[in-house]
Amino acid sequence: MSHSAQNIAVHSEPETEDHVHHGNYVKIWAILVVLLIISVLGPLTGIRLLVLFAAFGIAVIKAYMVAKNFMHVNVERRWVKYLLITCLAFLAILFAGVAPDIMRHQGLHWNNYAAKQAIQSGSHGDGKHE
Amino acid sequence: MLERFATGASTYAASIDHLIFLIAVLVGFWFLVAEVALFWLMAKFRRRDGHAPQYVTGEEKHLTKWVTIPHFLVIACDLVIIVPAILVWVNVKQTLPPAQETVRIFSQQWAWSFQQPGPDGILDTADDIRTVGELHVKANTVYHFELQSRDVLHSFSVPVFRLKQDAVPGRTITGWFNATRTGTFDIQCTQMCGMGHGLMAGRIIVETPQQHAAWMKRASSPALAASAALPSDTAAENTKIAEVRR
Amino acid sequence: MTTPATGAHAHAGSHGHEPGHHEVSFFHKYLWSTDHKMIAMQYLFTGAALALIGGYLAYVFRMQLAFPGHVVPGYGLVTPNRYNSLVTIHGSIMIFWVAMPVLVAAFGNFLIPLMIGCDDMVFPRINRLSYQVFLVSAIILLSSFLVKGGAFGGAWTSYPPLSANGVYNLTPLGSTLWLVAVALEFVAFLLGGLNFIVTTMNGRAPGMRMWDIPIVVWMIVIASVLFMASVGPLIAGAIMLLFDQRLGTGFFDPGRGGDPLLWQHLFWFFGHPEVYVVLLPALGITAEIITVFARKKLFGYRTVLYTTWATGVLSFVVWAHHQFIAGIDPRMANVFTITTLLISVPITEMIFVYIATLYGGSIQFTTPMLWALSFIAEFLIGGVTGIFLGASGADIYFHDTYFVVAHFHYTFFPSAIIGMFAGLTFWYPKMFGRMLNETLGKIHFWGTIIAFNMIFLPLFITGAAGDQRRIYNYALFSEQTRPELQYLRELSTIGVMILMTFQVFFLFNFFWSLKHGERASENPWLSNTLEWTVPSPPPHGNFAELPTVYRGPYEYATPGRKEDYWPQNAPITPLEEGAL
Amino acid sequence: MSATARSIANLRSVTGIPTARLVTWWVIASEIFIFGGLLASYVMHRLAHPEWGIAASHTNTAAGATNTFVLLTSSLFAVLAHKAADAHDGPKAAKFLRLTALGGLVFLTIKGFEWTHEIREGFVLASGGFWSFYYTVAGLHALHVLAGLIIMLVFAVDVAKNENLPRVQCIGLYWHFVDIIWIFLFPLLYIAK
Repeated sequence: MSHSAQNIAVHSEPETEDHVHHGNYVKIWAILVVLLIISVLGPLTGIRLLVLFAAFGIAVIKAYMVAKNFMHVNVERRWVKYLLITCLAFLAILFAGVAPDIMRHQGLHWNNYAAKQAIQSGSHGDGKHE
Repeated sequence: MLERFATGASTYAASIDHLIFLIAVLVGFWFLVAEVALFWLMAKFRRRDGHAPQYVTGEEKHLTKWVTIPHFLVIACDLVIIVPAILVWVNVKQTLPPAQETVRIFSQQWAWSFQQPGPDGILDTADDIRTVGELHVKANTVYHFELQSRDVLHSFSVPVFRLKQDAVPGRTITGWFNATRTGTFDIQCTQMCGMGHGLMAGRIIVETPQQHAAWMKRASSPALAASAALPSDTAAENTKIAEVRR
Repeated sequence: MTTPATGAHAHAGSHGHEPGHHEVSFFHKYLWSTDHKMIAMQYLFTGAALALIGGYLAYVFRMQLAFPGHVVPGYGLVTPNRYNSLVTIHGSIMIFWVAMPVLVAAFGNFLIPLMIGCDDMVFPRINRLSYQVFLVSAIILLSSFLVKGGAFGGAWTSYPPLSANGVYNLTPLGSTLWLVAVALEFVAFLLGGLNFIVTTMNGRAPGMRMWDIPIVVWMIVIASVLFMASVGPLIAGAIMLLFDQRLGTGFFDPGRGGDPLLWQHLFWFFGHPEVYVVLLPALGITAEIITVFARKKLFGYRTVLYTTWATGVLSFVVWAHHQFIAGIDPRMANVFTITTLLISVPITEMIFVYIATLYGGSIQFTTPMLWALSFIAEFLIGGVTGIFLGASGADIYFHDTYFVVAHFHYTFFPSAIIGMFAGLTFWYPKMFGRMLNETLGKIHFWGTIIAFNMIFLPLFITGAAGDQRRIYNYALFSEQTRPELQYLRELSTIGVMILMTFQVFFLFNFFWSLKHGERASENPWLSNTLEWTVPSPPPHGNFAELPTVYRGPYEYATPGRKEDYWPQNAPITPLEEGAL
Repeated sequence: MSATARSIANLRSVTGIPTARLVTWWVIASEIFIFGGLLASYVMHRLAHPEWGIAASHTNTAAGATNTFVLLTSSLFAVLAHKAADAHDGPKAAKFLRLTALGGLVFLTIKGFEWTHEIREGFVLASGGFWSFYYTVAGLHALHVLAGLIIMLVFAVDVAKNENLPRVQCIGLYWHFVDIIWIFLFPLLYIAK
């Protein structure tokens, strides 16, 4: 980045540049659909670890594939990637700060009896609070 | 220092006051340094004939030290504050000394009510003493309180004890205090709780063991129990307000 | 900046917006304009009008506190419910409808395109939409005073279950209107903020590197980023609270599987960065002013930027210090005490840099400079008292007392009000083409500063004496009815009246100077940044010829030059090349 | 915004990313926080309340899976539209855009049937914690789908005439983002039981 005056940074036609390389999108789509089928079938096995992976592990993989191949994050300017990662990091901070109070129903010198009652009464209903 | 503005009447009041004093000294020092530097520079470098401004980028080594050295000193001062602040916090909020007495505190729009064991010393029995707006406790006794709310958020605050804890509906929050001074003190609600927030006052009456025993005798005798449980002036006013709720 | 030249200069004139700048109707010129300067004025005047309303509310409840139970002249009797509405709407207005529109939106809109050397925002029409949404939100908020039950009175933090249930707050309509207004205001500032961020990233003049952007632009952009990142969870929370109020869900109702603490976390995850959203633009304005009037380069441009970023990031990990005693797990308080005290490090460093900038300067005490210096002096009080509240052990006592009130007014008043006056008096010549009267300006300055301290210094003491917040009458609290505390409350109220009286000087000065002030030249303060290279006020499209930037914004008193300033767009002449 | 009304600022590109795409990324970033806040709140409650699993068992996994498939496919169309736009084939890009919008429409239709069924069974917004989150999260997402498909149909008009082709990529980015949100909503709302 020089300070020379000749550098007029104006795009007349932004559309004429920065094309990405277009890969085989149908192939990506096919993989995504296969992953979807696995994520639906996985839970039918009933193995808890497998269910969790099928549900959330595959979601992460799918999201990664869409971001990488369809949104072209991999060939976008690098800071876009950093921006997205920063967003997720801040959300992780939010989660870490809030979860100790919300995700647990008992802590040091406090007891969330209302939530415990809700679990009690909800466990033998159909999940509906009347 | 705080004692000048508000009496301290619990075992941990002094430690909180000392912490506040420590912070006041440290931040007061930095405040003075900064203000003196500011006003001194303002006076020294005011526009005068024949004094041209200097070209200083702020990246010269011999000048940046004027910012970096205070910077590290501020970190040091932060540590000096963090450690006692946490120690006080751990003492007041995180550790519960073994209870000698336990009371239950209920908050609701807009009154405090209290439940404490009667002569049998056990909570949740028939002789429990329930009061509204007034809490009678013994001095020099470790009390645990179990704080609950029946509707919205409230905050149980006794300024002389340096005690403050929000009441959250759906939760029981346990804390402690140990009064060191007899007398009648204010209980405030310090969390916005609706129209009568400014009326949600209570009294905490710290008594000697003898006085307390006398009170308990009066309060738990069947004839007087009813009158003891009667709302005090405050609570009566609150009831009035509750009636005008639209 | 590697893109090819495409002859933008030739297009500069013809690329303007609507053809025919002359025959523009009043409606299109003042209300439907896409010109960033006009939108800035709209934000400025709306924010100033709301500041007067917020000030009036403050007058009413301060009168009630000084003379409880008496009829307040100009209002009437203050009932408990009305008192709650007054403090709630005062807080909401001052933060969301005064500090943000004036500091972020008005100055952001006016300064960013001018300072980075382009003709307008990247999305002028989204910019216009931003103001319109903002205006609607302000109208909705004010209309809540007129509905049945009155305006919302559950504090600006709007904690559920109080805010979620009309049975508890007794203002079922007011609370929903408040929530909708706040949510719309968030949308307005998201739209505006996106414009600020993208304009600054993409629309800079050729030659303007990251390190050549004036600090105030940086600060407004960083504030926009902080706002964008912090407000999302609260928008989600606002939707949940709205459903709780109107559609019978129980997100925050403990009786139905919800949790009231969740709102507090979502609110303060936004609420703390919001403090910096308001503070940073004021710090930026101060940086511009002290460099101009001390004729000094900023003492470490990069230091200021790094500390700003550090503050911004840290502001996301400190929010629970507002909740130390709110029922969160006490162990979490230790974490937040440490982070909170650490955030003081970059902020103090920034203030030190500002003070050090004066070193070796040649300081002119013009009105804007007085405002800028008083910002530093007063903000220091707000900063140091924050340490008491960030230290968990001390916060047990100070939480929700008037100490807190005094503390955050010592941060918000310098940011929003002093910062606003600093910016207004400094850029007034550029905005309106006339100079303000210096004498009136100084009378206004001293009156405001003295009155401001008179209002809030006593409140530190009443707070330390145990006065809790949001109480309309202390009669029932025997420890707070001590006469000396009442004297202090009255002193504070008298301060409010003096403060409001002195604003008359400003209003007169402002409107009188519009017509009769001395005509301003292009660059009355001999400043370096690009907005001073165009006529005052700048024409539609700003620059007759778009500038090219050759250097940073703070090259004052450069050795070897005749003038003691060096505009960012001045090319280096061969003569100078030899001298330097 | 027609090309003539663009500000010069809009035509500059100091970062090297065209302004429209740059702002799309920032919009996505702010949306991440809105959905993130909501989903974080949901996950916290969901993990702590086993009884919500009982409620979740009433959701229709088949409908959710079909909708995932529909959105994935429409994402494919969106990226194919981008490819066509890069090849300056406006009509083809417009065709793919409309197919994408059709995918959104199918998604909303399925969602409509699904919700009608659930509401008939008595599971409404106020039927308890899970259902409140279920309708709020999915409803907010559905609003994004609706907004996306309307914008896409509007853009398609210009694009068919070979005008404003870069917009195809921007609306595509947004659409993929909405797709990614659903990719997470599907297991969170339907599979975890």
